[in-house]
Amino acid sequence: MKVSVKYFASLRELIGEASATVEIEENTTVDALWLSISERKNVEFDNVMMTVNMEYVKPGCRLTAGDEVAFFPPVTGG
Amino acid sequence: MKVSVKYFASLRELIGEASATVEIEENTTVDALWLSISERKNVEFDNVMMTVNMEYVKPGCRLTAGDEVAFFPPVTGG
Amino acid sequence: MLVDIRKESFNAYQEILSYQASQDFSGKCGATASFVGSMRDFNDDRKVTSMTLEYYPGMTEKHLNAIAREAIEKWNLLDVLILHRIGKIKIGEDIVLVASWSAHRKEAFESCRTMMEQLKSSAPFWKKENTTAGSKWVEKNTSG
Amino acid sequence: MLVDIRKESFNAYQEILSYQASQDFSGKCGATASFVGSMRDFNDDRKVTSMTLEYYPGMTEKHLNAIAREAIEKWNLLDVLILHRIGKIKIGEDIVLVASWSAHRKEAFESCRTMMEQLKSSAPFWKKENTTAGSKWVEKNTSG
Repeated sequence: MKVSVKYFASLRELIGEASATVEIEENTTVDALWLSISERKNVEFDNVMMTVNMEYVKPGCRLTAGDEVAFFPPVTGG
Repeated sequence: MKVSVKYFASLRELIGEASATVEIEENTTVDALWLSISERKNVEFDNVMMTVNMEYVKPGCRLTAGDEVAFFPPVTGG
Repeated sequence: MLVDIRKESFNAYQEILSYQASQDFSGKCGATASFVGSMRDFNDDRKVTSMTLEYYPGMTEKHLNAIAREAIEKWNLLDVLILHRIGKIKIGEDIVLVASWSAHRKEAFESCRTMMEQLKSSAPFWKKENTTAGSKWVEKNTSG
Repeated sequence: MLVDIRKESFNAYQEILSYQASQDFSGKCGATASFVGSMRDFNDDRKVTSMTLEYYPGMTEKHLNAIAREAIEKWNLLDVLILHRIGKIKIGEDIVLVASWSAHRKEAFESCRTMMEQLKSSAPFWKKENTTAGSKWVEKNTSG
């Protein structure tokens, strides 16, 4: 199945792209997706924040076809 | 010795005047002054606040000639 | 630092704008916290039509200045603005403005709220509410 | 309730004035607390010349709207205004505005500060500081 992935800020720069469509197996968790992406891109990043469909999720959250997943560093607004 | 006395808000209305010059004995405390005024004016008032020369004082504060004493109800600004 | 007692009505945010325009906080100030108290048409369950605010000329100014100076020192603020109305106040008019300028937000928030609580509990002002059933002195401020 | 992301610079207090003029709080609102965060020319010990703010289109608006709605419900507020800059920000420009309108001061103060802390800890914005020594992402917000 396919999910869309977005990256922001320093993580976007490290990954080298702002978004991608990724093919994953069913029942993949969001942290497993991050692990495979970070290994493939050879990116090390502590404290990555994860959202699915614009809501913060725990690492074990299982993905569904068509989900919008985002990975980004700690937020620094305000 | 003489001190000047001011009254504010509901206490001013109960006393019937905004200020007065009062003759007191040396070493009179501010609460003794209030007791004599409230008895003379026949005014009962809980929670009277007291200042001497525009600073809040404790009841036992001793007065000095020329002091500006004020008695007023709890403040309600803001 | 500006502390002022106003007989005439004022617009709190216009006052902040004018005050900021007269100062040079730009680049140094990261955080401004402000509080505006305005005249409601009710208090507890009473319908209020207007209000008269009495003060203690001399002491009120002195007391508010002390509140502002102590806050600037305690929280290392860039500046403080305190305005308070006296006299007859109509529904919707601003009664009080307290604003703190700081490098950081924690100091701005804490100083603004503390100054407002100090003002409420100890600055010599007294409100008399005019209701459809007559006039009445407000006996006590609600705790913050 | 108004939550808005701004590409162009804004003046926070002018925005409060315009928003108030468009609403009818008069007589109901006794207390307004507001916080304005502005662009400083330093952070820790670095000299900063400008800043670029990135956000997550869609999620940022959704998240700020949730913060505002929950505050209105929790503190029974009359209204909330949240504005946040994105893009390139110059020294002295306003970055964020959070304002709460309430009948009472306790609710105004607490909701304003809580919304600001929630925004700082969870709203998807990222700052990149441009200094005389190059550009650098801010790694972490200071705690409030």
